[in-house]
Amino acid sequence: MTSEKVVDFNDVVIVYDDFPAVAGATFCVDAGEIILLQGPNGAGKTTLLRACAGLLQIARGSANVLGCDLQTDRAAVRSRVGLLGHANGLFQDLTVSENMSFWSRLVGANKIDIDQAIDAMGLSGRLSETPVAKLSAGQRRRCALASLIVRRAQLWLLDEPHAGLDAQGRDELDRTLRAARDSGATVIFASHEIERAQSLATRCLLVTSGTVMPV
Amino acid sequence: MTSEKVVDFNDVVIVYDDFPAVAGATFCVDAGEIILLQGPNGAGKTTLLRACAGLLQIARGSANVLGCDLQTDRAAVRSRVGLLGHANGLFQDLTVSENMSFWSRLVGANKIDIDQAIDAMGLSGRLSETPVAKLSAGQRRRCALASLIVRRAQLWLLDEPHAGLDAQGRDELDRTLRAARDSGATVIFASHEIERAQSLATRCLLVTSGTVMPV
Amino acid sequence: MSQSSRKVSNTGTQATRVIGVLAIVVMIWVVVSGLVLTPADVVQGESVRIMYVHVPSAWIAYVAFIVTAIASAFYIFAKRHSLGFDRVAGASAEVGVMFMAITLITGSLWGRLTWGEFWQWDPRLTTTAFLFVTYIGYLAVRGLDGSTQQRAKRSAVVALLAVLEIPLVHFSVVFWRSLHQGATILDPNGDVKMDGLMLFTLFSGVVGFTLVFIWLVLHRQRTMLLSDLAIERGLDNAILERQNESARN
Amino acid sequence: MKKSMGKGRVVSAVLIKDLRIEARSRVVTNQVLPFAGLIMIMFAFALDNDDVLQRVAGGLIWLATIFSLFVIVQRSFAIDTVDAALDSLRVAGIDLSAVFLGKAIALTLQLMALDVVLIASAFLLYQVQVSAVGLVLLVTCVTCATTGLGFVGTLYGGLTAGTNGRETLLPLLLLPVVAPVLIAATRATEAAFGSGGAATSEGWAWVGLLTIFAAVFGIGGSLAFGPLIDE
Amino acid sequence: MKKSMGKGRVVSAVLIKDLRIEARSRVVTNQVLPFAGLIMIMFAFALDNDDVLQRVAGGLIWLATIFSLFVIVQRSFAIDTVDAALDSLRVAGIDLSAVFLGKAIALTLQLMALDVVLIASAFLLYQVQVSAVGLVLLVTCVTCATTGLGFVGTLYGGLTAGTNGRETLLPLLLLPVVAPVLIAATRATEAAFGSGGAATSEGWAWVGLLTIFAAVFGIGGSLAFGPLIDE
Ligand code: HEM
Ligand SMILES: Nc1ncnc2c1ncn2[C@@H]1O[C@H](COP(=O)(O)OP(=O)(O)OP(=O)(O)O)[C@@H](O)[C@H]1O
Ligand SMILES: Nc1ncnc2c1ncn2[C@@H]1O[C@H](COP(=O)(O)OP(=O)(O)OP(=O)(O)O)[C@@H](O)[C@H]1O
Ligand SMILES: [Mg+2]
Ligand SMILES: [Mg+2]
Repeated sequence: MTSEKVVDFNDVVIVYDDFPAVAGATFCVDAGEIILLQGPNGAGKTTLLRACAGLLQIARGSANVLGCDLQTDRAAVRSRVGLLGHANGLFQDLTVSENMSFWSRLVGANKIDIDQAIDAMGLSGRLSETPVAKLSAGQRRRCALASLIVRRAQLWLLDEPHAGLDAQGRDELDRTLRAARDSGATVIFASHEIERAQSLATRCLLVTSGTVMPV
Repeated sequence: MTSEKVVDFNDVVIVYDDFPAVAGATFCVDAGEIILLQGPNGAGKTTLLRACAGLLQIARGSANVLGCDLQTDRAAVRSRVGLLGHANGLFQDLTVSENMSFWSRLVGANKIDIDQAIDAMGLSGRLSETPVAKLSAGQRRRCALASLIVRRAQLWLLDEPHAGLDAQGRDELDRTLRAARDSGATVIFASHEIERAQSLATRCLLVTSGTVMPV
Repeated sequence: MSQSSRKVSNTGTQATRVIGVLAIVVMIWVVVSGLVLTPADVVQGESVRIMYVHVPSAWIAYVAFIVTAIASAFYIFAKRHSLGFDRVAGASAEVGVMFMAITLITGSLWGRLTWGEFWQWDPRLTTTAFLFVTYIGYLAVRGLDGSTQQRAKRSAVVALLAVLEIPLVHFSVVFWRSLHQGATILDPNGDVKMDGLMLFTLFSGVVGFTLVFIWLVLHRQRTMLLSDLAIERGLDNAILERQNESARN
Repeated sequence: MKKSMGKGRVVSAVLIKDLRIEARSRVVTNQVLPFAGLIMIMFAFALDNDDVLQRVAGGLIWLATIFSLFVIVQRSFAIDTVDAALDSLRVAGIDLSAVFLGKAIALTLQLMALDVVLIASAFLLYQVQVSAVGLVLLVTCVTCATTGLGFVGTLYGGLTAGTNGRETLLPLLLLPVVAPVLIAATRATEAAFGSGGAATSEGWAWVGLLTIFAAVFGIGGSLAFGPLIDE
Repeated sequence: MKKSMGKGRVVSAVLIKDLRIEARSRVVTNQVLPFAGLIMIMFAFALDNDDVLQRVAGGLIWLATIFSLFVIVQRSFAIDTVDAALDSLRVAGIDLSAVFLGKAIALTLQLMALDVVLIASAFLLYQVQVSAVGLVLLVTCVTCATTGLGFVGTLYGGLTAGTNGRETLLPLLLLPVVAPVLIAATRATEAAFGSGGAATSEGWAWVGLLTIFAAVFGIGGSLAFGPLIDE
């Protein structure tokens, strides 16, 4: 029914107040790709990722994600993507396992998946009973990743997922993203760690001053 | 009068609530070094850096920074170090230049230094009149770095300074840290981007589970 | 953005000019009749003449807020969320707030003459003040940043909830024992207790204010359209600027 | 069937989350409650005259409740916005009207707990009296009024949550809307206390108004909340 | 010499920063003020009785002020803690008593602006009267009381800033300390208004108490603030 394209942006403009953070972006992503968005600070990577997640209004152009038009049907997109932004989206007063069970209740994940995700991110044991506010920065990021994993989204959107993770965490993250791809999901992520990111990605897009072009 | 050592930690223990985040750390840093703290998430890097800045209480052991004893005289240390933590320490409702002039007023930096720092971090023009809340994540980090630069501290403490910066920003950061070292300052920073960090550092220390050892 | 090609130089049309002229004529009649022809009241004396402004402005404020609600409903429930409805809603609310302010001002002047106080903690007065504040809040919501569609959606929700306060104001004299005049004209029992010419003047006032209301709303929604177009054009330039920036890199 | 179960699960997850965070952080207990108590005590001092006190008791209780409403609503959405959890909720693809209900119930329960304390202190400090019939009226009034406040607070809280500067609109929007609740609940409470010779039967008319209010904002909120925080 | 110039500069930098952020975010103007206004209006409505209103006017003004104090203090330190700017201040090696003074002055100015509005609304809504002598008393009372509140608010705000969960302690700590201010300022204001037949001269005794309070917390705060947020 829908096109094969997972993301199809055509001359898209996204505006904050009166500043066009994305000024005519055109690109497509096919199913099963792992796309890296690279580009300087303030280029518009975060804005693009949030737009793909259905969180931002498209001012001009046409944008289609997972077969849904972002102009008219952002709600439908949102239920099928998973987003890890710059912020973690965790509740500081709840423990890791409470956060996990909150998010997984909402998306209907089961106990085994949750434990597996907590385990994969190295947060089992003492850490899982620690309030998020008392974790180190990297541990918090791991918790956010764990709650993304249990979503089993069709489209994964990650904003600088490697930042803050240690070497072992990065390896685990790469493994997770590859596994997600293998099970049919599509991944788009932004990163400034070009080497590592390029070896993970199947294709790179360069974002500069609100426009997108292939590298 | 004081020892040549800029930092001299001897079997230092630092406790949160009842958890010893640093459990017997012993290491020294000489003047003019650029030290990399590497190690897994939750190892205690942030805790060590904040301790060096005089922000944390030392539970056991003896710690000496810039000739001041951390057990008795943390206030004296604080006036001579510059710290960039995981958070940026900026006021979200103020613009970049207002933030800069606030911090530089406190430390007595002059207008030229400020403009130079803003320029070096690529925040001049439109961006310098933008409220920090409306910047991208990397631009905010750049602003935090700029306000660290004008401090001209004797000891620079940076917690994952590369995270969030683009390639050009990283180069500029490395240049800045080397220049600081050349002008007599000492630098300690934590990072998970081992390759880049190792090429910058003059010596690496491995932090694991609250202890420190040379790499 | 089909409108952007249309040449727009002013906000008047043939229709607005006719309405404008009619409004002037009717209002002149109201002034003459209200100040000269109608008799003074037995109880209230000359001050009763304030009524010819006070009551119509209150009713037209109601009308304006109801128009806002209806336009908002059209915006929300129509398939194509048309910004035209949103502009009418906003324009009507602005004019309504103005009329409500006139009601409050004339009411308190009148109150000074009859009760000896500008303000009383009376249910009708208090609920009117709340209604006024509610629509100030509505206008503030319209002023929030965000895209025009976001603005429209947010404000439509507020408008649909806010209109529910009107019955509260209208029936407040029934709910609570009030100092304020009970329903004299819109009396549920239907017996109007008023002199014929006074009544005619009052209704002329209503007609005149209605015409003024329509005239203002038509113009206001046109200026809103124009400012939306100006913003679009500013955006065009900003997009070009940003694209050039990217080409330079 | 499946769908409605899903909704119930979301409502309870959100409700439990909000209450658990309150249990941990104790913002309402330690900040709002003492202040509300202070209002009651101060008035007992300022007007130490039983007649006047009994006349103002109802008004004070509801005035204190409405202040607390502002603080609790702000807190309730601060929890979600501080680390962008609200964004995560929005992309979780869940029925946002369930989030609305969950948050509204949590808010209502907190307000109710507060009102119990306030009413108890009115008994202690102001020597108000209540008959059995009055008590039934009182309980119904508290239930309806706090439910209405819970709904309207959550709706407008959602409308103003998030973007910088929007929060400051909250009181402007809430004030005129909650004013009728203040009046109706005060009158019903006065009727329950029999202060100023008000009859209990009069109170029920006010409770009716409160019920209508709660229903309007319950339905309106369930419908509007999603689109509002969704943009 | 050098040292004291430096201190003045820090005080003014902190003061300007706090006021500028308020000017941008308008939290006090749009949130606290309507709230305080509501207290005044609601009471006028609830006790539609001029005698009682004039009797409670003084108390209401100061109750509203103290409530606003809590909100403004919390806001004042939230500005500094949200992105760990307080840590940066601590490592800036500046004289923290200057930070204390800067923040306290900003707080006092905001409270004063608020009180002007509250007193104006008391004139409008409650028909209170004030003589020329009364006005002098009133102005002095507002100045002393808000200064005292500014000092004590900043001191305890600093004590409870930062670490999670500590914020909730603020009202508990502040309530007993500000209670004397509430009473003294209320009595002085009543004397200024001549309500309940209080003589103006009586008011000056209470103002004396307020001055002592301000002095104690001004000095105590300057000395203790540094060590407190410094730990
Ligand atoms: C600030 C003070 C006042 C305010 C805010 C106010 C407000 C209003 C409002 C909102 C209405 C429309 C009522 C409705 O039809 O639902 C109204 C109608 C009216 N007002 Fe006032 N009013 C004020 C003072 C007065 C005074 C002092 C008088 C005369 C003594 C007065 C006489 C009337 C009359 C005769 C009507 C028409 C009532 C009817 O037939 O329904 N008003 N006023
Ligand atoms: N809330 C906002 N209001 C106004 N402008 C904004 C806002 N957020 C971002 N911007 C601007 O939009 C542009 C793009 O921002 P975005 O966050 O998408 O950049 P980015 O590519 O993610 O950068 P980074 O690598 O620093 O994360 C930037 O120039 C920024 O200044
Ligand atoms: N406020 C706190 N309360 C209790 N425990 C804490 C607190 N902050 C950190 N910890 C614990 O102390 C340990 C060290 O934390 P620290 O932040 O120093 O780690 P780190 O080396 O900086 O890690 P990362 O690479 O993730 O930033 C972690 O195990 C963490 O769980
Ligand atoms: Mg970004
Ligand atoms: Mg760390």
